[in-house]
Amino acid sequence: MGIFVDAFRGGLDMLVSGATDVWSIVLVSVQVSGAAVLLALVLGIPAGFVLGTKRFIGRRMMLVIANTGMGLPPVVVGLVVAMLLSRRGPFGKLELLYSQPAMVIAQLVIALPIVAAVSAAAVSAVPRELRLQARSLGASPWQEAFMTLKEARMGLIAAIAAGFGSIISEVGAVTMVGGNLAGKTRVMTTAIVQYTRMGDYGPALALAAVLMGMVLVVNILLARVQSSAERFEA
Amino acid sequence: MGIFVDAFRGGLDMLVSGATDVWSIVLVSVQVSGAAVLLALVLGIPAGFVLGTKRFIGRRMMLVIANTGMGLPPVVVGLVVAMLLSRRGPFGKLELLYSQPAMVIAQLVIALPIVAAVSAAAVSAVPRELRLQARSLGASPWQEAFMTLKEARMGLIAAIAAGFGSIISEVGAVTMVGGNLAGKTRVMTTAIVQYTRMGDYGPALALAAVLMGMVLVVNILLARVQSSAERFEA
Amino acid sequence: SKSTPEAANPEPAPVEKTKFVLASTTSTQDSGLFDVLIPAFEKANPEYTVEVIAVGSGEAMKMGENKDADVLLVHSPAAEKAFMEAGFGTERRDVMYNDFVIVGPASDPAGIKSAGDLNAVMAALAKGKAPFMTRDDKSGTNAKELKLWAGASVSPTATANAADWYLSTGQGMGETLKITNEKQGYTLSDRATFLTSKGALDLVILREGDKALLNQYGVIPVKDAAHLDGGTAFMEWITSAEAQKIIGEFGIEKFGQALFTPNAQ
Amino acid sequence: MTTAATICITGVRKVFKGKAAVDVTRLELKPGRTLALLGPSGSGKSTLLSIVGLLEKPDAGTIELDGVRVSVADRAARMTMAAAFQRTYLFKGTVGENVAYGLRLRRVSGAETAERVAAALERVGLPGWQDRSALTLSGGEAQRVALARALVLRPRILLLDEPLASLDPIMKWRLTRDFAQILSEERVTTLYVTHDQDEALAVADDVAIMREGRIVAHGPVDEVFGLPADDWTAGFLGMEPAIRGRVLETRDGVAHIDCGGVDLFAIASVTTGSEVSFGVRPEDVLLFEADVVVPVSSARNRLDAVVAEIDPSGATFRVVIEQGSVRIAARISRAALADLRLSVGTPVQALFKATAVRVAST
Amino acid sequence: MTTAATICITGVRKVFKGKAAVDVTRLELKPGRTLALLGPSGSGKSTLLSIVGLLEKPDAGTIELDGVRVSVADRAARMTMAAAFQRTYLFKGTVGENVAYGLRLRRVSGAETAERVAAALERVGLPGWQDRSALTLSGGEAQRVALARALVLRPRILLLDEPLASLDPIMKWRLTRDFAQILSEERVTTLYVTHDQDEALAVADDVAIMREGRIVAHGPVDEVFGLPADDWTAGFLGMEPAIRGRVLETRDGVAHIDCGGVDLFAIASVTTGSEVSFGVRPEDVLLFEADVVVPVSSARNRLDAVVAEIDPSGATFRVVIEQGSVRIAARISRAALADLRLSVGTPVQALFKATAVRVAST
Ligand SMILES: Nc1ncnc2c1ncn2[C@@H]1O[C@H](COP(=O)(O)OP(=O)(O)OP(=O)(O)O)[C@@H](O)[C@H]1O
Ligand SMILES: Nc1ncnc2c1ncn2[C@@H]1O[C@H](COP(=O)(O)OP(=O)(O)OP(=O)(O)O)[C@@H](O)[C@H]1O
Ligand SMILES: [Mg+2]
Ligand SMILES: [Mg+2]
Repeated sequence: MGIFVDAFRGGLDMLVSGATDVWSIVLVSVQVSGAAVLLALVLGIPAGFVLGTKRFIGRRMMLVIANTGMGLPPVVVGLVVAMLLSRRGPFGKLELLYSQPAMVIAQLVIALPIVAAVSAAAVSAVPRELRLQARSLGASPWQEAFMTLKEARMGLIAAIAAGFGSIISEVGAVTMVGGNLAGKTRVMTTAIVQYTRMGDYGPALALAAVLMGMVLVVNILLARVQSSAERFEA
Repeated sequence: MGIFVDAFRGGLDMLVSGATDVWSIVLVSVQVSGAAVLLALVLGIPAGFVLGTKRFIGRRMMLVIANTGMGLPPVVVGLVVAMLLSRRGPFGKLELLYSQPAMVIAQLVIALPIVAAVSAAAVSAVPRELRLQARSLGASPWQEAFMTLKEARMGLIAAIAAGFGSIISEVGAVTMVGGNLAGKTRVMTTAIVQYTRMGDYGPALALAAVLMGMVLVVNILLARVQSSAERFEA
Repeated sequence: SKSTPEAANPEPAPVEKTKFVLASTTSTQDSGLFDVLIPAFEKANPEYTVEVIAVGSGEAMKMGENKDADVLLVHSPAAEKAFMEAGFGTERRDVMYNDFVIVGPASDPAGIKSAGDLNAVMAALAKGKAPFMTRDDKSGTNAKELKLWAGASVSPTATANAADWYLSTGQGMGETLKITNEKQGYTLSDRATFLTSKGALDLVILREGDKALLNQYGVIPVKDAAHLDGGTAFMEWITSAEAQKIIGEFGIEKFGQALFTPNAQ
Repeated sequence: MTTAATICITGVRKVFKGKAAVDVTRLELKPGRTLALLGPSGSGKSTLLSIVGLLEKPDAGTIELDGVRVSVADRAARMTMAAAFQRTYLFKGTVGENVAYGLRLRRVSGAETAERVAAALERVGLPGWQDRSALTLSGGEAQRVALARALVLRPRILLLDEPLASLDPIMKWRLTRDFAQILSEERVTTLYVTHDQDEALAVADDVAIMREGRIVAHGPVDEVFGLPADDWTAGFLGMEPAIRGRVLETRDGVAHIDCGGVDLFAIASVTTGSEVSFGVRPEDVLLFEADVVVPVSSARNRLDAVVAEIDPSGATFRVVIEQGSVRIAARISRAALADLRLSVGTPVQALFKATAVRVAST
Repeated sequence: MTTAATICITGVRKVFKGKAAVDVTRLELKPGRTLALLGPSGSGKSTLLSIVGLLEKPDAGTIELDGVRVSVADRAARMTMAAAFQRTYLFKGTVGENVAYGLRLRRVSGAETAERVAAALERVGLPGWQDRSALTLSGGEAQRVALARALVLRPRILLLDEPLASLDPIMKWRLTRDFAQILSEERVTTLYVTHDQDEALAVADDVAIMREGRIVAHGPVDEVFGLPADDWTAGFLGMEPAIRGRVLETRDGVAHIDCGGVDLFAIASVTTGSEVSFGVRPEDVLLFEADVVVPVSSARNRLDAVVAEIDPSGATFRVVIEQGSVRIAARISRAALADLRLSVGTPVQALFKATAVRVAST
């Protein structure tokens, strides 16, 4: 295991010494993935609610699309978004390629199907009668939806964790559309890749540890909500 | 949009003409991801069942770990697996680096938390009484679990789709541990990346289309199972 | 037809074949050279099969250190020297070189085309009129770039507005060229990669031919590697006349000019 | 409390897989009255309740609330109602949160909510249960929480689908009495689905009986229970079907009816010569041995009949007796059955008062 | 069918949040007999049922099946049982699949499964419903499918938690009669939780009454219903509590009992001079106006009492009368109530036979 320990210790030293501007990288990660995850939740959870509760023509097709979307290779997303935003592409005028907004777009495309598909499944497990009961007590459609999401919180948290996880850990697409520009679009994952390519496994692992620590903290917070539902169970 | 159409048409021509040995790449993808997904289901679904139905000490921690695992950056998985399998690493003797088994291991590590976390959420939505009812009719623990999974099929299919999607579309880890060796460890995603790097957007997009087609077919099949549950609803 | 990443190696290898790992740079692989070189090697040495792992020069050498590669084909002379001195390689031989070019927008806002020598070019770039993309990945290209700055006694990161013009991509040549294109800035590229991806770029060669822009590739079998015999055989073959001839002709058909100049002793 | 609400549904149909679960030409919930809805399992009671509650869209027909047509989209209309379903569904959370749910939606202040929740829980026999988890309640406890959750809203319209089915008799009767009082005092218009005729009798003003989606009987409790509209309804209510006869004469409000040679007297305003149908409630029929001399009593009707059927019905027995074409049932105790030594074929005397005969013109 | 099963639970406790939901010293399900379990909402009936069914692990105590100690881990023991829960849970799928579930687990052949499923569905009044979705059934239909799912297994032990709660009276009585027949013919040992005393009376051989987790009364139906063990049980069963008296003499099997000056006669083998408690079933008590001359009858007991209480109880009335320390209830019809012009304080004569008095030594 010496190979790990050595590498890791070296990397940690480097991060702590401030030789690398770790915190700017972390900040960019938080900004980009935070924005993307928020958007993914804002769009994906309502989509999941509709897919999980309503019956309409094309619903099954949309479920297939969402499920398929979870298999969308991030590099393909990156490629397509890059082509769209490239100077020669249709949205070239916006000059968005290699900027944070571009990364947010790509990550959103990656996380959206996950959030939508998993929350659709979660919401569909809430008995229809419970929704009718809420409605019969005066709930508006929004209040009814909110109640349903609360009932489905275990699955919903899994959806959020999966969406967040897919985004924060993603590297292919953000590299392609962000360009890994130091201080601008370099995020934790792209920095990890860079260190790896440079053979600097130490900082790579140290950054990975920082990343995992962040994910862990987020998930510990999410777990509180998740298990708050179980307080009431037998 | 000309940029897309041209690129795509060129790529398709290339694939159809057989100039590239697409099918060997697809075959490797299917072999590697097929094996990984099977293993992930075999291990992840039972884990999800236990996490979703049993109450034991450490369960909440394990849920947090599973949720955090969904945020494990594939490149970190790749890096760690590569270091473990490296000739200097602890499992160097096995000479597994840059082989399909190495890729299967890495993909398994990526998919397992997703399958486990999402199926745990799905299974936990099945009322405990339904399990007791099955038990009271003579179900063995296995039969009870099977019934529970069947009841949770909507969420379970989402878990499978998410796990499969994460694996089939992954590129960072497979590149690191597989090495993108033509005919051996070159899979669709690594080939796409390479074409992209070479500026050959055409074949990259065409391969991406093949990949998405495959994922789509799998998900259409899964959707049949998924919506078979809805046949019985109001 | 375009070059493809697939090696024409349809027959399953006979059991007695030894497999060894060649770690090389992405730029070499992306140029398509291995697609002709490897089959030729395997034909000449049927007892071997080669697995090419394309990574950055830095990682390639790390693979050597870890004995995950049996032979390296890299272009980072200073690092190669250090690698040899640390005792990781059995020997190092020159294989070929290609040359670096400085590319940028045709409008050439920094005016490097008309600048005198390379030092003047670097100084002009350091004025920060347009972004300069550095690969910043310890690759051979990156090493060469840093050498050029040092030669001109410029420390780009120390300039006042470095964050605005000296952009670190941390990526391969192809990606860095794409970013350069989007930013309509400058970068240092190996000729092969530039020619390969030129079609998608609105960039032109602004400086070429300067002596300091040569890019020397070396081959190093890794000491104590599992398949050192294969690595050594590869070194012997690639420095042979037969291989040197293949290298000298590679690219003529596609680009109208050779991408590499063989120079094995 | 605002004025009592009226609900009128017209031409309502709901079809599942080609079969009409509900097919109601017209049904009115009169202001401030409680309508008990009875019917066999699967007759469409619950479906009708969710249509009236604007929860389920009917395939055809209209629902009018106070004369204004309303639909599932009318939230304002739904806000005047509250429902407790046949199968109890509680929200994850505490009992208190469940009961407070509708109040919170109505932005009732915290203090008032706490007070009303406490009162509602007290009313259903669960005082101080606010902090208990709603997911671990027993069947009857859960059902009472669901009931409190609806009652606490003081709705103008209350929709209850077998609200007391899982309760023990003591609790059931306590709540039944409570209900009857609240519902009439507060003039809540109520649709009350139940399987228990006694409960209906205690709570309801009106009764409707459903059969295969249709309303086959509808009217005030006494009328419907007193004189089943047809053979099927009579059978469903555990009664003998109505008997047909001709009015021979009417004097002092007492109609003298002839049915195939048997003379009967009823308090009814019917025209002489008209065809009528009538029935007698089993509880109102007294049986005597055939040969005893029955003392003079206020019972105007006396039959010399024969026992046709004896069925145990819970703790009592239902004895059907026949004289000619007149067939009526008597409910008697186990002791009486033994004392009278009844078996099929035993001759008996049956006595019942003229007021016990319910008459309807045909 | 193998021999009938015996289940004996001893010292069983189940504690939820510090409160014992079940705390039973000893309860035996006798072979081939049906034990009706009654008790107020939340008294622990369902919890006890899942402990007996080896579904829930008790915190303490043992369960013996045919004298062998068993636990939740004993699948073989559980395979001899089948249960239908209070709240119906059906599996996603068709009605047929649901009913066939246990048979498939037992690897019964397809043909036999189809046959038995069809028969079971027929028995619960849902013939040919095999292909209907189990998720869209009405409350009563679902309950019957759950019942069929348990019955189809022909278990040695049947655990039913209010199996008929959502059914209309007709269906309920049909199934009750069916049950009584099947259970005794096939000698199925049955635990039958119900809130309906009439149902218990019709189906059960033995009765147990639970209160706050404990069994407060247990014995053959007649005994428990005839003579409530204590005030609480009596109140729960809607009866007057047992009356205490002293045996003055016993002759020809008839005990002459004195209770505070009132003389009563009962058929009972008790020793002279002993203290006894006794009760009279309300159905067995006949009331007469105080001043009429009651003809000679087989009724040995006559009280000159006063009406103390009148409660409506469904379609009939419960009238409590008092003479000195003797307080008994009579169930009478609405007609009788009117005829006798009863109100609280009215003097009445009450008659009941010596056989109607249930006696227990204290
Ligand atoms: N979604 C549905 N799809 C198909 N049939 C349905 C659906 N919902 C209800 N039904 C059928 O419609 C009929 C009426 O159902 P409903 O629940 O209204 O009956 P009910 O009178 O309430 O019966 P119960 O007394 O058993 O509760 C039933 O036969 C039921 O099976
Ligand atoms: N998991 C649990 N956690 C806490 N309390 C519980 C739990 N399960 C049951 N109880 C409580 O234990 C008591 C007994 O419950 P049980 O379901 O056995 O009652 P029951 O006699 O079946 O009542 P009902 O007639 O209302 O169905 C109830 O007060 C209930 O609230
Ligand atoms: Mg119903
Ligand atoms: Mg219960």
